[in-house]
Amino acid sequence: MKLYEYLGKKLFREYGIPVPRGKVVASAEEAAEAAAGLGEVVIKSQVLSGKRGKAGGISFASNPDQAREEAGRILQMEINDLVVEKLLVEEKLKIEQELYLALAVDCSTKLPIVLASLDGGMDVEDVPEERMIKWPVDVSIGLQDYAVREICRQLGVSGSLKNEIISFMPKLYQFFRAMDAELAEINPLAVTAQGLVAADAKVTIDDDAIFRHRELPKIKEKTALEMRADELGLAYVELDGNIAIMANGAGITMATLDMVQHFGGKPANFLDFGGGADVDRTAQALELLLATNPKVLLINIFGGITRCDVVAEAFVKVRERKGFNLPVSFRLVGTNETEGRAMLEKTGIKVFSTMDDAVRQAVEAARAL
Amino acid sequence: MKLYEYLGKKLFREYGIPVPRGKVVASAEEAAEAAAGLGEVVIKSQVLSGKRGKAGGISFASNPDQAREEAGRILQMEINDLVVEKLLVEEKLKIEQELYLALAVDCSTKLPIVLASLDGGMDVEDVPEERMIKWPVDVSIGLQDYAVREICRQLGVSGSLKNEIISFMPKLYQFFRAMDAELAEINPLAVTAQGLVAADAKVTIDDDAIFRHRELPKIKEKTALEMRADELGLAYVELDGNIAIMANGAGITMATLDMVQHFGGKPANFLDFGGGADVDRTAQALELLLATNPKVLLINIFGGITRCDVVAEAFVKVRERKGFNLPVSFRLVGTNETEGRAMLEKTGIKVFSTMDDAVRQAVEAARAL
Amino acid sequence: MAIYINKKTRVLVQGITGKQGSFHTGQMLDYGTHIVGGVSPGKGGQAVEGVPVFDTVFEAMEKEPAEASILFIPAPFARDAALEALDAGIKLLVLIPEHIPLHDAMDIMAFAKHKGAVVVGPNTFGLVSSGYCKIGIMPNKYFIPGPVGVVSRSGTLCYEIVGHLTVNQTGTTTVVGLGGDRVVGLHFIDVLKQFEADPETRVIVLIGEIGGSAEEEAADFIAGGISKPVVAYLAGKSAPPGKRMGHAGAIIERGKGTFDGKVKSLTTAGVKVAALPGQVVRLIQEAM
Amino acid sequence: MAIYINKKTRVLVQGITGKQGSFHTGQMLDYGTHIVGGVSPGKGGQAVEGVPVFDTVFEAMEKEPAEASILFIPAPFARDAALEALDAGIKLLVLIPEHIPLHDAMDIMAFAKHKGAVVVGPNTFGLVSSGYCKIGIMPNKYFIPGPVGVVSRSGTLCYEIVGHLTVNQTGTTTVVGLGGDRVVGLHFIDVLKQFEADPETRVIVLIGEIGGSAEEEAADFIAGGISKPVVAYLAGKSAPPGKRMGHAGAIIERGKGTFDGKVKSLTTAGVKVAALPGQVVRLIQEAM
Repeated sequence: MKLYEYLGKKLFREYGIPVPRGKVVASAEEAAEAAAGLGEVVIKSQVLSGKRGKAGGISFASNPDQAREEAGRILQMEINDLVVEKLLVEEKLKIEQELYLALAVDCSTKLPIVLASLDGGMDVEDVPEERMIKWPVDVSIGLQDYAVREICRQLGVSGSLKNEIISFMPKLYQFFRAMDAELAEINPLAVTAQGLVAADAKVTIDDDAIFRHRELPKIKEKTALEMRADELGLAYVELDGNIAIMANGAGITMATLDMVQHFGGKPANFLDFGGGADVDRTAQALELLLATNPKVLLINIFGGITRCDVVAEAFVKVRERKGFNLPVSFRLVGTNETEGRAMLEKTGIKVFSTMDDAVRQAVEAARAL
Repeated sequence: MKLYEYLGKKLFREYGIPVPRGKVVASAEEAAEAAAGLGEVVIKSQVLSGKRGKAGGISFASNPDQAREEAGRILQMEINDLVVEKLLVEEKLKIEQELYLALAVDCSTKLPIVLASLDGGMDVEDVPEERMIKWPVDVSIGLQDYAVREICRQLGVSGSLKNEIISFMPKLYQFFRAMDAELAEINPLAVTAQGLVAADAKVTIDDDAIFRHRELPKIKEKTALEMRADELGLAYVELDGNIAIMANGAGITMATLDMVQHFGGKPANFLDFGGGADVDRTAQALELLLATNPKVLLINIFGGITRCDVVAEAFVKVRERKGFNLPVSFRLVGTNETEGRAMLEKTGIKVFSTMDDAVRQAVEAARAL
Repeated sequence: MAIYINKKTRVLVQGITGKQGSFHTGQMLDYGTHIVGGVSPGKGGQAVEGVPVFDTVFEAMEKEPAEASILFIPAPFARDAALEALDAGIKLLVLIPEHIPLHDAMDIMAFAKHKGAVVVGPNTFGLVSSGYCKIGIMPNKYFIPGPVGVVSRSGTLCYEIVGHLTVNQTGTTTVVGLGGDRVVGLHFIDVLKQFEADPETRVIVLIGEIGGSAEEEAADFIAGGISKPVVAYLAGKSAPPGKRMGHAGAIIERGKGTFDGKVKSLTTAGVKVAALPGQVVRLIQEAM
Repeated sequence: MAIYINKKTRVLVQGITGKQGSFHTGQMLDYGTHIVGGVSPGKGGQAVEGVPVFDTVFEAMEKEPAEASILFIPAPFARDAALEALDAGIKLLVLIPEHIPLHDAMDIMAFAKHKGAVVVGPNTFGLVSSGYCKIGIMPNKYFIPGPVGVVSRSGTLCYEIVGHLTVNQTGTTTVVGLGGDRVVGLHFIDVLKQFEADPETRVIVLIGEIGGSAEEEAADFIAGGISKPVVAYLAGKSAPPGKRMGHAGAIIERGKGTFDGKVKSLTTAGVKVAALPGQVVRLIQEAM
C-alpha cells in the first residue's frame, strides 16, 4: 500500500525523522490559512504518482493570496489520471544540497538495502549506477553507525554532514523495519542550515503486513473491481482487451494471457483464483469477471489441489443464476477431470484438454465478433 | 549495580511487567497511610541483601495500625549489617502458585539465558538442577514465542498459564536487554486470578553500561573507601587483615593476596591499580591504601606497560608528603626497573626482585608487630 | 541420486492438524514421503494419518529427529514457526504459505543463513525427488522419475509443463518450486548448481517470470558454470508494467524485471527459450 | 607452526591514532608483527609509525587486506568498531578494552559466530606467537620461542609466570590471554584444542582464577581430549565470596566459581596445580 506524502511524513515525524513544517488541506481557502503561518510555501498535490512536479502538481507561493490561487488551480487537476483531493502546504526549505536516500528490500541478498546518492532531487532512474551507493543491512544487527560511516565514505561525504547522516539514517532504518515498509524513499533529502530534512516521503507498506498496522488508513489506489477482488482475496488486474481470463495459479494465468496475445487476441484482465478454491469462491471469481462485460470468456484449469468438478459446478451455478450467453472457451484437466467435464458437456459447453486449443478458440471467437 | 526491589519494580512497570500495587515509605506513619488504600499488605525492608524474610525484614499487616507497628519495628532493624532506610508497602497478593523466572548472562554460551522453574518462592540455590529449565537466547532474533512455548513444555505448563507466560516472558527479556541488566530475577513470580505478577524484583545493572542509563539513581552498596576507589577507577576490595597490598593487574594482585595467606599473613585489601598508570594515579592509589591505616605495606610490581620509575616516583612523593613510617615490602621488576630501584634505594627502601621474597618479608614484618 | 532430498529424508509437518496440513500429509505419505512427525502447539499426543503430533518442534526433534520440515501455518504466525524449526535444527525448510510479510521473510532467511539451513519458498509448491520423496503440495501423478531437472517460480505453470513431459514419457529427477514471493530462500542459481552436480540430471528446465532479477542472475551463472543444456519458459510477456501479476514478485518496477530483458539474458547465455509452454518438450528432446 | 597467528598474519590496528593505539603499534612493529594498516574515523590519510591510517575498516580491507585486527577504542564505542571489523571480514579480532558493557560483548560474540570469526578478549593483553607475531600489549622481552603453550585469564600474572620461564631458558609457542571479563570470545577449551593439535607445543600452562566455570569446563575437556601434560596456576584462593577481584569475571557467586572447586576439577583431570606462581617452572620441567 502506497502512502500519500503527507501520511509518510506524519509517520516519519513519529520516528524522529525531521520533515518540513506544514499542513494538509482540501481547499484553496485552507491553503491560504495554512500559508499564513509559514511564510514562503510549497504546495504539493497529494496523489500516489511520481513526477508530480513535471505534471504541474507542485507549486510555490510567497503569500497567502498566492497560495490560495495556486491551491485552487492544483485542486482542479488530474495527475496521471488521478484526481487531486488534498494538498500539502509546507514551509519552503532553504536547501543547500539535495541528497537521495532510500531503504528498500533487496531480493538478491534477501536483506533490507540502503540506497544513497549525492544526486538527490532528480529521477532515481536517471542516477548513474556508480553514483548510487547500495548497502545491504544484516538484520541480525541492524544498521550500525560503522555502516553509515562507510556509506558516507563511499559517497565522499565527511565532516558535519557525515555526522548528520550518521544520526539520520538509523532512524529511517528503524522506521522501515517497524512499519513493514517495502520502500521508504526520501528524494530529495534536503541539507539545510537546520540540518537534514525529508523534503519528500515516498513510502510503500507491505500489504501482507497491514494486519500489524491497523492504525493506518486504507488507501485506495485501485479500481473498484480490483478493490472487490482484494476483498475476495483474488489476484486481479484490469487490462484493456476483450477476452476475460481466469486460471488457477499466477504463473499459468500469466502464461494464458501471453498465449492469448501470441495468437493475436487481447486479454481483458488477469484473474488468478488460486489453488484449492471451493465452489463459492470460484463462483465469486467468475461473477467478478462477468461484471466487466467481457466479449469472450476463457477459463484455463490445470487441477492439482483445485478440483475440476468444483470449478465446473461453480460455472454451471453462475450460468444458471446470471443466464450469461457469451462464447466460452473452457480448458479443464487434472483432479476429478471426468466429473467436471461431464457436468459441463451436459450444459453444452465444449471442454478442451490443452491450453493451446482453448486459447486458439477464444481468440477466434473474439475475432468473429 | 544492584537495584532496590522498589526501583526494580518501578522499571518493570515501565516495561509492561505487572507488579503489585504499592508505595515506598520511610516512616511508620507513611506506612500506615500507604496501607490505608491497599487492604491487607506486605511490608518489605528495602535492603540490597537476599534472605530478608529469614532475617525478619518482611512482615504482613491487615490494617493501617498493624502496618504502622510492623513498619516501625522493621525500620529499626539491621539486616546483614545493612540499615533499613526504606520500606515497600504493597497489596498482599492472593497467590495460587509461585514460579521462578530470571534472565541472566551465561558465560559459557555468551548469551542471555532464561532460568525458569515451578519451584518459586524458595532460595534459588535450593532448587534441584533438573527442575531449573535453562534456555540460552540467540540475541540475533531475541526471545521468540516458540522458545517460550518450548520452555513451558519443559516445565510441564500448558493451557492458560502457558499463554500468560508467553506474553510475560518476552517483556522481561526486553527489559533485560534494554536496561543492560546482568540479572533480572523474579522470585516468586506469582500466579494470581488477575494473571502473573512479579512479587519480587532482583535486578543488577551492568556497571560498565551505567553510562547508557543516566536516569538511574546511584546506589551505594560499598564502603566509603570502595566508593572512593571507584571514583579513581581503581579495583579495590576491603578485607580484614593488616597487610595492605597494591599490585598492577587483577590476577597478580589476587596471587599476591594468596601468597600472603600462604605464608601465614592476612591481607588488608585487594588493590589493583591497573596497567600503565601515571605518577598521579599511582600516588592516589597509594594514598587510598594509607588511609586504611595498615600495619605493613606490600607493593608488587611486574612492569609491562606499567613503568617501574613511575611507581617509584609516586611512592617517594607520597612518602615525602605524608611522612608515613610503616614497614614497606617492595617488589619491582620490568620496564625501567633500574631507574625505579635507584630512586627507592636512595630513600632507604629495600627492593626485592621476586614476589616470594617480598611477600615473605611483609608477612614477617606483620608478625613482628 | 536426487538433490536436496531423497527417500530417506525424515520430514516433519508443522501445522499438521489444520485442513491443509492434514490433507497434504496424506498426499505426501501416498507419494512415499517419510513423514516422521507433525507439530501443532497444544495438540501433542494426537495423531494425523498415523503420524504422531507434538507440541513443539524441539519435542518432535527429541523423539523423531528430522532433517526437513514443511510448514502449513497461517502467514501471520509463519515467522515464529519457521524460526522454531531452524533453531531446533531443521536443515531444509519448505514454506508453503502465501502472504508472509516481507520483513518476516527477511528475518527467516537471515536466521537460516546463520543456521546453515536451506529454505524453499515461501509461496511455493515445495520440491519433489520424483518417485521417492515429495515435500510439497503438487499433484502426485505428474511427478515420475526421469532425466529432467526442473526449477520454477510458479506452481500450476510448472505442473502444466511437467504434465506435458509426463504425457511424452519424459520424467524428472527433482522439481523445485522457488516460490512466487519477492524474498525467497532458494534462487535459480542455487538449484542450477545442484543440477549441474547431479549425475542423473541430463537437461534442466527453468520456468521463470517477469519481476526481479533472478532470471538475469541465472543467465550469468549458466554462461559461466552450467555445462548441461537448459531450456526455459518465461511467463508475463503481455503483462503491463507496475502491476503485480498474482505473485508478489511478478511485477515490472522502474523498468526492471521485464520479459524482454530476461529472454535476452537467457538467450545470450545459450538457453533455449520456448515461446509457448507446450514447446518445452520439443526443446528438451532436441537438447538430449 | 603457531596457533591462530603467525609471522605472515596481516594485522590492522583500530584506534591507531590514540595514545594507547599508537604506542602499541610501535611495540608490535618492534616485535615483528606485520601491521598493514590502522583505522581511525576522520583521520584517513595520516600515518602512525609509518603505518597508513584509513577512515573505515572497509577502506582498509580494500587497500590493505588483513586477517586480524586489534582494537584500542574506548569501551562505549568498542561494540560498533568490533562489529565493523567482523562485517568487513576480519577473522581474528583482539579486544583490548576493559569495561565493554556485557550486552555489547554478547552482541559482538554472536555476530562473530555468525561470521565465523575468532574473538580474543575483551579485557585481554592479546596473544603472541612467540618470536614471530604479537597482537597485544604484553612486554616484548619475555616472549621468546620455546615448547610451552600458555593460556591465561589474566595479564600481569601471566607475564610473571612467563617471566619465570624465560629466566629458566624456557620459551613459549603461543601465549593467549582470554581476558578478565565474564563474556569473552575464546575459552580455555578452544585454546587447549589448538595446543593439542600444534606439534611444537609440548606442555601446556593454564593460568586461571576464581569465578565462572571456565576452569571446570577445561578440566572436563582435558580429561577427555588432551594428551599433553597440563600445568595450572589459579589465583584467588584467599578471595572472599561475592566480591569482584578486579576482573569482572573474578567473583564467587552463589557458591559457584570457588578456588577449591576448580583445583579439584583440574587435579582430577590429571593437571598439576602449582600452589605458588614460582612453582610452575618446576612442574613444567617435571612434565617434559
